[in-house]
Formats: sequence, structure tokens, C-alpha cells
Amino acid sequence: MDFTLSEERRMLLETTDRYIRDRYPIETRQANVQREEGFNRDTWKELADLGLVGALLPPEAGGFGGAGEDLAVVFEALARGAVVEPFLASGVLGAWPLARAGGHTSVLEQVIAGEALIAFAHGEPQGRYGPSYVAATAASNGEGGWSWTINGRKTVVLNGDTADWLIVSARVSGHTDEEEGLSLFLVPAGMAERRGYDSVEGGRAAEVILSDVRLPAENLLGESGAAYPLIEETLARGALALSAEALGLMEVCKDMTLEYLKTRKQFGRPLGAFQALQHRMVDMALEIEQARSSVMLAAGRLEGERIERERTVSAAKHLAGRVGRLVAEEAIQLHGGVAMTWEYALAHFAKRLVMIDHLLGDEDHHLQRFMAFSRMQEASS
Amino acid sequence: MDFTLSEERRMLLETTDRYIRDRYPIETRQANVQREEGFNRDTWKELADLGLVGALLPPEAGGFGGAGEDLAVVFEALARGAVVEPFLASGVLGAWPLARAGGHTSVLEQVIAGEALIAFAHGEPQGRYGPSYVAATAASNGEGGWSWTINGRKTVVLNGDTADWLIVSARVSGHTDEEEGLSLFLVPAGMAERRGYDSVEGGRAAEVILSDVRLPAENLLGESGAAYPLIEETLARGALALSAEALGLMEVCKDMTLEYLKTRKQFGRPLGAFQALQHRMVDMALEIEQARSSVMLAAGRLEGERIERERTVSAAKHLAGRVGRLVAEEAIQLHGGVAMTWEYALAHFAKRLVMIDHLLGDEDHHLQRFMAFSRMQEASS
Amino acid sequence: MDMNYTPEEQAFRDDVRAWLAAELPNPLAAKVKGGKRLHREDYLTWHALLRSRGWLAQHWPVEQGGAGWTPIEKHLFEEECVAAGAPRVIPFGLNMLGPVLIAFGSDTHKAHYLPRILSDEDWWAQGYSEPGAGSDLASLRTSAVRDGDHYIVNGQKTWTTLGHFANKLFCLCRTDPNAAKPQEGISFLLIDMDSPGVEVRPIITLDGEHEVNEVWLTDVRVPADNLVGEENKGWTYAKYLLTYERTGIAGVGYSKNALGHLKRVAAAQSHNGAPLSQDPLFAARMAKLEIDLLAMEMFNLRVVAAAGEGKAPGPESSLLKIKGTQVRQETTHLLRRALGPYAMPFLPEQFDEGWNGEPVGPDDAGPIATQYFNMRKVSIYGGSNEIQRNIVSKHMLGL
Amino acid sequence: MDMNYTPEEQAFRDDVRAWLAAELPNPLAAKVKGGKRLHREDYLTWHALLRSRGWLAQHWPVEQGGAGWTPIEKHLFEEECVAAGAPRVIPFGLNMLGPVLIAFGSDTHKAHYLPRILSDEDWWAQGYSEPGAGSDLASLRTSAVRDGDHYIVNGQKTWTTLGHFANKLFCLCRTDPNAAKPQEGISFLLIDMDSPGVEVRPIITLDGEHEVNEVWLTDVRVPADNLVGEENKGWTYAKYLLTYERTGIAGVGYSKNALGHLKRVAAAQSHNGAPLSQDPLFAARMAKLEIDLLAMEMFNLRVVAAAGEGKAPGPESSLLKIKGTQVRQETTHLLRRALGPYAMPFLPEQFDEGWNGEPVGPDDAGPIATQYFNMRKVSIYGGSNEIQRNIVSKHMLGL
Repeated sequence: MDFTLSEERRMLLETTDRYIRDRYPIETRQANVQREEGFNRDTWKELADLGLVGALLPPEAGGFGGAGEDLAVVFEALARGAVVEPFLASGVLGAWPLARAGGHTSVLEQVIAGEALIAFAHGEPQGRYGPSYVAATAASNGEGGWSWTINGRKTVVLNGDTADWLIVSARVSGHTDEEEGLSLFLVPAGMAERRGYDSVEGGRAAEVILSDVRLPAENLLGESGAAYPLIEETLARGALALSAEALGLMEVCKDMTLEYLKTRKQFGRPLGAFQALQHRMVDMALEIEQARSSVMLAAGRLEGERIERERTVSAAKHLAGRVGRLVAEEAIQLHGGVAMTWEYALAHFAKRLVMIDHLLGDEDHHLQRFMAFSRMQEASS
Repeated sequence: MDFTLSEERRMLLETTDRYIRDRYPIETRQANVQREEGFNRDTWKELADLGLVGALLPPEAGGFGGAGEDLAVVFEALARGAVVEPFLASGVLGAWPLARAGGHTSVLEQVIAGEALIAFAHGEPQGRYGPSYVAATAASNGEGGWSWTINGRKTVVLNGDTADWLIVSARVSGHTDEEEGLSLFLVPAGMAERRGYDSVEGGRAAEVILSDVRLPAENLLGESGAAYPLIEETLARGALALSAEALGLMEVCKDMTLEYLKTRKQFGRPLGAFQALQHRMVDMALEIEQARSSVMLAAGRLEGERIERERTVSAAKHLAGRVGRLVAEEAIQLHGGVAMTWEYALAHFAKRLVMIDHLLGDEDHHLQRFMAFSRMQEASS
Repeated sequence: MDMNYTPEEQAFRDDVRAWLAAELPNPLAAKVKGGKRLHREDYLTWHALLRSRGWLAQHWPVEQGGAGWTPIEKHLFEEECVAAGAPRVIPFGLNMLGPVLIAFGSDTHKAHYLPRILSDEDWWAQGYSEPGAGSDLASLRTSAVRDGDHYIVNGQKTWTTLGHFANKLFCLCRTDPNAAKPQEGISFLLIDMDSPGVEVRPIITLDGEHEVNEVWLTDVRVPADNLVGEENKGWTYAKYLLTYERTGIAGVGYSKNALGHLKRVAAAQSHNGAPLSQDPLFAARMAKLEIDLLAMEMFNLRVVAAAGEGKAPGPESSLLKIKGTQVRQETTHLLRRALGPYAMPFLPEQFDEGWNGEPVGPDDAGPIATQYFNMRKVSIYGGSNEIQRNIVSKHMLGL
Repeated sequence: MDMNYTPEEQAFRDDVRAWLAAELPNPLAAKVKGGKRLHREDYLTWHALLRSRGWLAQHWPVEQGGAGWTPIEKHLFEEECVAAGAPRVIPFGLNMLGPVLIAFGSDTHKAHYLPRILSDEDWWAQGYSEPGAGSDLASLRTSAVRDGDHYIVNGQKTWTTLGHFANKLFCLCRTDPNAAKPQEGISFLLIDMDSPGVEVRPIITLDGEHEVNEVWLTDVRVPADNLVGEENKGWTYAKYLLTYERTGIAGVGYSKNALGHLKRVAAAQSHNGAPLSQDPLFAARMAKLEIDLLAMEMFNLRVVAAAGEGKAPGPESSLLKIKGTQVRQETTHLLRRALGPYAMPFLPEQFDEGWNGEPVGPDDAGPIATQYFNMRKVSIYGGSNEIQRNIVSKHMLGL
């Protein structure tokens, strides 16, 4: 057993930390958020050049990482800047299905280089967080030389408005909520109708409508109708990345609150001298350690067998939601009014921390998923 | 709207308070618990003579009260002494079905006078807290001049070992968990096989086995097969009484803890000067006020229509469980080691407070019941 | 004990309800219920309606032009207004300064200011909080130095709600920096915001909205006649006002309404093929909230009824403030949670009146996440919940 | 990072498991698993088995007769023992006094006492807590006054676990009442419990059990040679020991075992016609607990691994103590809850070995409610969780 980081990952961490410290202060983050695309292409390119997208993908896909611990290190580090560039959308949710399905290497190369963006168009209206809820259809009628015709509507597609490519899930058979009968397609984004909008905590998303989108055979990723395992794996990687990001945000919230408590005086003493606040900070720190442990556990299990992977990822995402809310709300409360202002950086970290619970399944969703996979594990042992 | 107590109830409260202060210190309570019957017949008689059993029953049944507020006042006041005499078993759960069914007035008179005991033999193994779970059977085969033959097993029957009479629920038709097909019988306790034992927090209970118990027609209470509404009403009265008792116990726990915090010094200051403990006491006091409000609400609704009665009683019992645990655990924790000892009175109040959650449905049971009746209410409005 | 309203109280409620049904303009109610931004004119419209019925000054005695209501009547009125979608009454003049002037103001002040508050000729703002003072009012630093028949005021106020609509500011200033205790030596001044040296700067809150402001005061000359009560006694008046501010702080009506909204949203959201309202975990969260709210409503009524018997609201109002804010925050939390992914889309233009674009997700999803963030304020302002715990600990528990 | 045990660690675990399977007597394991009362002989039997394998002194270096284990090995051993139903090792001599003597004792002390601890010739008790001192050790009042080559000890100790089995007491006494700071002037004495003036009085705890005691010391003559280390430096040794005591305080093995028990009980209890383990609310409570435990296990391993690299357990062990006790208490709470009405029957005779009456309710219901009450102690003793929070606040957060 060894909990130290490998030399490569320590360097990755230091590189990211240094970039954020030197080149990504909160003012830059806020300026990037204000851009029409919701992020800064130049920043994105710089971060990609540092290898931070490549770190999320395995060598066989042109990257140099891709293990759970790589995701955990990168996303926790990026969180310290509340980075809005599309790491999750393009580097994880978008790139992973492509990396696993094989082929399309030039697209992947461009993604790793920060030159192209992929978005994962999977969630649908009425689908909430259900991983297999897909009403969009893919018909293989082969009209006019095309192999596939896609129809459907995808909702809250992260960075879907500016992506060059979409990974679209569609159903070739089965009922709307079934795991069987799903396929994934690589779709040039221009073929979809897209309506982009801001996300409440910064960043962009889009509603995506696919109307008779016709695709050649090579745009099917993997085997037709058998995409669910890859979708689940992709969502697990996304949930781990978000849990690690939440962890980084928690640490920032905690550090800023500690700093505030030490400097701000009330009734003639630093706020940090009040025992009731001290004990609440300790409870917060304790729960953050628990969240950290769950991220480490899930990271270590990400490439293992399915049940244990899903169980530990759901444990981590559950804690990211539960502890994330505690930390965000306590940090704001302990700061008092100043944390209610747009101008004060904490607000933005806390908002992102809260809203992570709305991405890829909230605290309750993952608790129920943890229960389901624990039952599976008990039944099989 | 008027939240003051009527003159009669204020006198009832003062009488009870005075008795407990003067005649029922914790040493008496502990001595009574140690008796073979688990309580003291003389004490019970004295309390009955003060009118405290009669206060739980309406004039038409020979009492002089019986409203929800009477129950709330009496049980909250009794809790200040952690009284173990069988008010709940005999005065509420036992006497109410008899009072409502009519007849058997001499039995009721004896109960009100503290001379006879009735116990409510309803719960069964595998039944948990389900109000309609009854596997015991009643057959009306009229053999040998008897009208009914009862068979079955009842579990954790409060004061069932020393009761003179049992109110037994049995099924004349239907499936084990159905509301239809239940009857209530008045059974001379000697006709049942009984195995008595101590309860963990003081008091006694029994397993009761009914083997071919034969009864005349007049021992059927009310109409055969239609007893569920009366059972539900009885359980509601019991749950209200327990919620009020829990409230009284919470107040004792809070008061003892406050007293301890004010007198006990650590690190050169009274414990009560530590802000972290102050804030926890405030949270405790706040939740107790919430519990008190819920008891008042349920008391006021006890004689109203079914859905609102069940909804508010379940709200009160849910809070009795949720807040009761908080108060018991915090009181012990804030006392430190001394509350861990048998000798220190707090332990016994806290134990009773915790164990109330195991009687007539726990926090989760009543939350689910609240949800079910809220849905009914919404559907009917 | 009788938990039912008296026939008179019931008749009052019916009267209020009927009046609201007849008079409250539908478009205004729709804006309130839809979480749209309200403008100055919306509040003035609502005030005018109340004024025409004699219900504008709810906390004033009849002889001053007030409604002369009992605490129970105030409670019923608030509940009906929230249910009907009425805007809130802007409290600074009517519910804060008014009672202070009635209790401590000179006859001249009363004669001059009270009618102007009632007529909405003046829009008052509150000048209490300062940067660096937080809940610790006694440490305030804005100074007022006597210069002939004027005070010269210098300092900075913050969290001034709707200060950008106001023409007047009631303001705590330090007049005796050498007072024995820091809360002595504070005075209560009335300041004209058109005076030279008064500058209002917006504060944008974390939800992106502009509701509060900073007010900078630089060598502002304030006539000495604008002093309320005695010099250096401002702390007494401020405390009186803070007690007033806490009446109704439980926000029972608001939370009942929000819970109804939550139930509708949860019933409309699909989760594993069924309405989210039937998900056992989410339903349990809602039921716990509903039980807390039921109990709090009773608790609030008990305190209101006690106030009706002439007992001043004591530390109980601090307990109600804590529980009231917990319930409000939990409600907006569950609303946010109920929306799932649809909590994320942020289209600030849809909060504007007249917007008729296509929403993303459910029709009423728009403002929910921002309301959750905005609602973090209620446990901070008006004396943070930590300050309320200190008050209860000292004054109720004797610790 | 590698979250798997090394082949050597895995082999160690296999070795322990095989040894336990072969050597731990079934009746003893059954008593432990069934929550029966353990007697002095049960502990001695278990110690003898460990001694024969060289595993009794788990925290001692090999040269002193200890097992010489790494922190990870200690952790694995504990986990296997709990799973197998082994009793705990009585810690007072082996895990508390032993390490103190090894670090601070004279050669004479080591030569005399360590073998007697190892051989179970001495059963030590801990004389730290006093009535009125609680978690505030520095305020202790038991005095030791030098009289020639003896100390005369007067005072009272409390919470002395299994003191009724002990023949020796290590004891903190105040030797300099005029020391500049209250934690100075304390000395660490070794007392023979057969000495005149030592009286042990049982404390019955709220679960009705006798495990702890008061020890009254009246003019007890203690040879001055029985002083450990230097006079007035006892506080240093006591702190060292307290740090030791917290190692393994998370109780991961215990809680994993208890969670398994909980799952079996919940699966066997019927609720609305289905197993309680399928009730959505109860299942969610269990799942949250399991997630907390999973995370805590990792957290514990991180701290254990850091200790293996020679980093002394710091405030992290305080965090582990808090979370560990929360998890243990929540587990016994859910066990109690799972039983429903069957938590109430109390048949103390069934905790005795050899009882074969009919239980009321499920076979293993008997001790569950009393265990819940007993388990309240874990957040109080060994430095209450409030004291742990103070430690973390000061030493980790810098507040």
C-alpha cells in the first residue's frame, strides 16, 4: 500500500498549480466566463500544451495517462482556479468514448492539442440522471449512401454550443430506459441544431436537436446496440472527475474561510477565536478528508471490474454532493455578507461546488446507485 | 386562537407536578422499577386517586377528560418523574377500546380507580409497527356455549405480565396485513400464557400466547371484523401520549444539562461558557420547541377527522423520535462520563426518551405514515 | 387551548382574501409568482393599493394612520398576501423607521415624516451595517461630528437594500468616540440622500442581481434637527428596531407557498419513469420539511399569540428566526435539487417582465438556482444565526 | 499510489487468518460475537495464545519481546481479529504503560515490569481520570507528597476500566501544587493495588454493566522508586500515552464487523411484508453509513501508511477518533432501530455464558439496545470529541 503520488503525477500537479497561480487568477476566470463561448480558446490551448488533456487519456489514444489517479490529480488541481475551460466536456466525456472505440485518431489528436472540442450529447428531457435513458433514435436505413439517420433531442449538453464534434447516444432498439439497444455516434456539430446558454455558475451548455442527421457507417462508435457499457464507463469517469473537482473546490472554500476567520475581527477578537465556529470548521475539515478518501478509492478502482468501479464512484459522487453542500453553505455562512457578493471570489467557488451536484447524478442518485451495486456485489459473493 | 391551558388542566398539571416533586423522586422511580411487577401498585393507586387515569378518559366512559390536550398534559407531566406506572398500557391503550366500544363499565371503573389493569395485546412477531398486522385468529364456532375461540401470539405487550385483562386483536377474515376483518376482544389475562420480562429502560412487557382461548359473545368489542378504525384510533392516542411523554423527558434532559453546564467547571470556566456547547444547547432548545408545537397540534387534532389526526400524530411521533434521539445523545455527551452511570438520574430519562422510538412506530415509520396520509389529504382536496 | 381562529379572525382572513382577489392586479401577482424582477413602480403600485384600504402601515397604531392590527391579524394578512402573490411591503420606512419615530421621535419628526412615509413621498433606506462590522453593530465607525447646527458625517454603509431607489437614509453614526462602552456614543440620524457627499454604489450579489448597495458618506452636512431622540442613545433605538424587524421573521407564509411550489415541481419532474415526488428519498426530504414547517407554524402562532397578550417577543423570536431561515433555505435547496440538470441553465433575461422566449426545462425552472443562492442571505442578515444563538444562549438558557 | 496491499502484507494477513482459524477457541469466538459478558479468564486465555505466537505486545519493539509490526501490519491484525471474533487485548499494560516504560522508564523498571506485563503476571489499571476533571487532565487533584523514600498518595480516580481485575495501577498524581502551570507538577507513579489505603468501588454504567470503577486512595505509601521518569514531568508521559491510545481509535475493523451484523439483522426483520433491508429509508441510512465507513477506512489507511513512514500521528488521529466514534455510534443506533419493538426486552441473564433460555425476538437481539447505550462512551472517553475538535482547531487549522 502506497499513497504517495508517482513522479509523473507530482509534476503534472505542480505544472497545473503553477499555471493557475501565475496565469489563472480569479479575474482571468471571470473574464473567461464572460466570453461568448464561456471560456478562452487561448487559455485552453495553453493548458492543452501543458499536457493536461493528454493526461486524461491513455497512450493507445495518443495521451500519456488516463488512469483514475490522473483524472483525480488534474481535476482537483484545476478546481483551485475554478477553471471553466472544457476539460470535462471534451477531455473526459467527449474524448473517452472515441478513445475506447478506436479510430478517428485525427479528431483525438486535435482534442488533445486543444484545437478541437467534442461534447457528449447524452442526457435528454425527462431523463434526469438516468444513465440509460435515451429516446433519440438511430435508424440504419442506408438511404442515399448514408448508413444512419439520427433523430432526437439532447439537453444540457456541456459546451455543446461550441463543440466541433458531438458524441451522440441513440437507440437502435428497446424501450426508452433500457440498457440494451444503445449506440454512440460521432456527429459533426454543425449537423445539429444547437441553442447555447450560460450555466448558472459559469460555463456554457446547449440544447441539441438532431433532425434526420445522416451519417456514414464509420461514425458509429463500436458495435451497434451495445454501447451501454461504454456510456456507463464514460459517465463513471465523468463522475470521478467531478468528485475530484469538488474536492479541490472544497479545499479552496475551506482555506479561504480559515483565512477570513483568522483576519476578520468581531467583538474585539478574530472570528476564529470563537469556539462554535472552530468546531464547525473542524467538522468541515473532517468531512473533506472523507471526501478525499472516497475520491482516492474511486480513482484506484476506476479501471477495475464494473461493480466495484460503479460502487466506489457513486460513493465518491455521493460525498461530493453531501459534503460539497455542507462546505459551500458553511463557507458562505461563516464569511457572512461578503461571500454573498459577486466580487468576492468565494461565491464562485461555492456556486460551482453546489452545482456539481446537478451534473451526472446528484447525492441521492448516487446513493441509490451505490445501494444497487452493493446488492449486486453481495449477491455475487 | 388561544394557547393557554384551561383551569381544569392547569390544576391537573399542578397536581401531577406536586406529586412528582414530593412523592416521586428518582430514587422512588428506581425502587419501583426494581419491583417484580416493574411498578408500584400503591403508587399507581395514589396517582389514580388524584384522577390521573380518569383524566385520560371521557365522561361517557366514567372519566372526566379524554381529549388530546388531557393526554398531552398528563403524559408530559408524568415524564418529569419518568413514571413507570402503567398509564400508557392501561389508561390509554387498554382502556380506550373498552371506553369506545361501550359496556364493561365495571372493568373501566376499576381501571380508573387504579384497581385493575388492562393491557393492549396487539403487536405480533413479524408485525413490527404495522397497525393492521394481525395473524391471530378468532373463530366463531360456538363450541360448548362459547362464541369465540382465539389463537395467536402477541409480542412486547406492555405490562402484559401483570394485567388483569387483555384487549386482544384477532382476525376473523382477510390476509395478515389487511385492515378489514379485525376484531377486538376483552380477554381475562389468566386465560393466556404469559412470559414477562423487563424492558431495557425500566417497565415490563410480556410475550402472550393465546391457545384456544374461548370467550362468550359479550367479550367481543364492537362489531366483528370492523375493529380497525378503533385500533387505529387507539394507536393514535398512544402515539400522542408517547410524544407528550418524550417532550417532558426532553425538558428534563435539557434542564439537567443546563444545570450541569452552569455548575461544572473545566479549564477554569463553567462548561456553559464554551460557545460551542452554548450553540448546541440552543439547537437542542429550538428542536424541543418544535417537538412541543407538534404535540400541541396533534393534541388539538386528535378528535378531528381521521386523515388530519393521523397526519399530525405521525408528525409529532416522528419529531419525538428525531428530536428525542438528538436530545438524549447530546445530553449524555455534554454531561460527559457522569451521564454514563446508572447512579446519575439523567441516564434513565435519556434511556426512556430513546426507547420511546421503539413503541408504536419509530421516526421512519411515522414519516412514511405522514407521507401516506398527506397524499390522501392532497388527493381528497 | 383552542387552535382554531376565532370567528372574528376568520372573518378578517376572508376579508383580506376577498380584497386581494378583487384588487391585486393579475400581472403583478404573476410576476411575483414567476420569480420575475420587481421594479420600483411595482412596489409603489402595491403600496398605493394598501394605502387606499388603510392597510399600508401594518405596525402603526390607528391614530397615526396605521392598521391597528393584532399580531394574529398581521400573521393572517401576511399569509394571505404570500398565497395571493402580493409583493412584499418595503419595510424600511413603514416597519422600521416608522415605529422608531412613533416611540422616540419628536412631535415635529412625527408630523413631518410619518405622513411622507405613508404617502410614499419618501423611500427610506437603512444605514446600519458597515464593512468590517458585520453583526457587531457596536463596532461601527461612521462618524458624525457636530459643527454648529449640523453634523458632518463621514463613513461607509453597506448592504443597503434598494438604496438605489431611496431618497432618505436613516443612519447610525458614532457621535462620541470616547464613550465608556462602544455601543454608547452612537446616534440615530436622518439623512437626505440628495445631500452632497452621498454616493450609492451597487453591490452585485452572487446570484448576479442588484438589490443591495454601498452608501459612501463624505463630509455630508446633516441638520442637527435630523437627530432622532437623544444624542448618543442611538443604540437603544436601533435595538428596538431590530426587535421589530424580527417579528414575522419565521416567514411561515413564504415557506408554505414555497413548499406548494416545490411539490408541484417535484410532481412534474420525471425520475426513473415516475414523478420525482414519489421517489422515496426525495419524498422523505419533502415530508421532513413539511413536518418542520407544520411545527414551526404552531411555534410561530404561539409566539404571535403571546405577543397579542402584550408579551414582547423575546429570545423566542431568535429561535423562530433560526428555524425560519433553516426552513426557507431547505425549501430552496429542494427546489434546486428537484430540477436536476435543469437547475443549471441561466437565462437572466427571463427574469424580466415581458420576456417570452422559450425556457430551458420546466417553465418555472429559470430563477430557482439563483433563488437558492440568494436565500443564503437570510441566515446572515438581520443578525446572523450565530448572533441569534448567542442571544438565546444568554437570555433564554442563562449560559 | 497503489491501494493494494503488497505481497508481503497479503502474506501476513493470510498468516494471521490461518492462525486464528486454527487457534482461537470456537466457544470464545462465539461469546464475543454473541455479545456475551467476558471474564478475566477469557482475556487471559486469549493473551496466552498471542503470547505463544509472539504477538501479544503489538506495539513493542522486537528486542523487548514485542511483535515489531509496521502500522499496516497492526491494522491488518486488528481487522482479522475482529472478523474472527477474538476478544480485544487488554491495553493498559501492553499498549499503554509498556510503551511509556520503554520510552521513559529506567532500566530497572523495564527489566522488572515489562516481562511481568508480557507474562500477565501483572494486570494494570489506568489511574488518569478523576471526578471533576473530565477531559481536563491538568486540573487533577490526587496528591503525592514525598515522605522519606515514599510518596503518600491521597485522592480519587474514576472510570478505571476493569480495575476490579487489576493488581497494579499507573497513576497521575500532583507532586508540586505550586507549579507555574497546572500541567506541570504532575508525576507518573506505579502503585501496587494491594497496598493499604487502596479501595476499588464498582461503577454501574447506564446499561447495567460493571466494567469501570472508582479507585480511592487514602494515605497510600508508594516507594519513591516507583516514580516513572522525572518527578513533575508526568504530563509529558501522559500525553505520549494518549497519542498511543488514539492509534487505531477509528475502529475500522470493529465497524466493518458491526455493519455486517447490521445487514444480517435488517435482512431478517420484516417490515411491511418485506425485509427491512429493502425499506428505502432504512436502506439509505445503511448505505450512507457504509459510504462513511468505506471513506474512513481509506482515511485510516492513509494515516497508518504515513505513520509507517515515520510520521507521528498528529491531529489526523483526532479526526479519525471523531469519525470513528460517529460511525460506531451510528452502527449501534441502526442496529437498535432495526430491531423495532424487540429492542426493548432486557434479559441480562442471557449475556452470561451458558444461558440457553428462549430469547425474545431474534436470537441476537438481546444485547443490542444495551450496546447502543454503552457505545455512547466512545465519544466521551479517551479525550472527548469536543477536546479532539479543540486539538484539530488549534494544531491543524491554526485557529
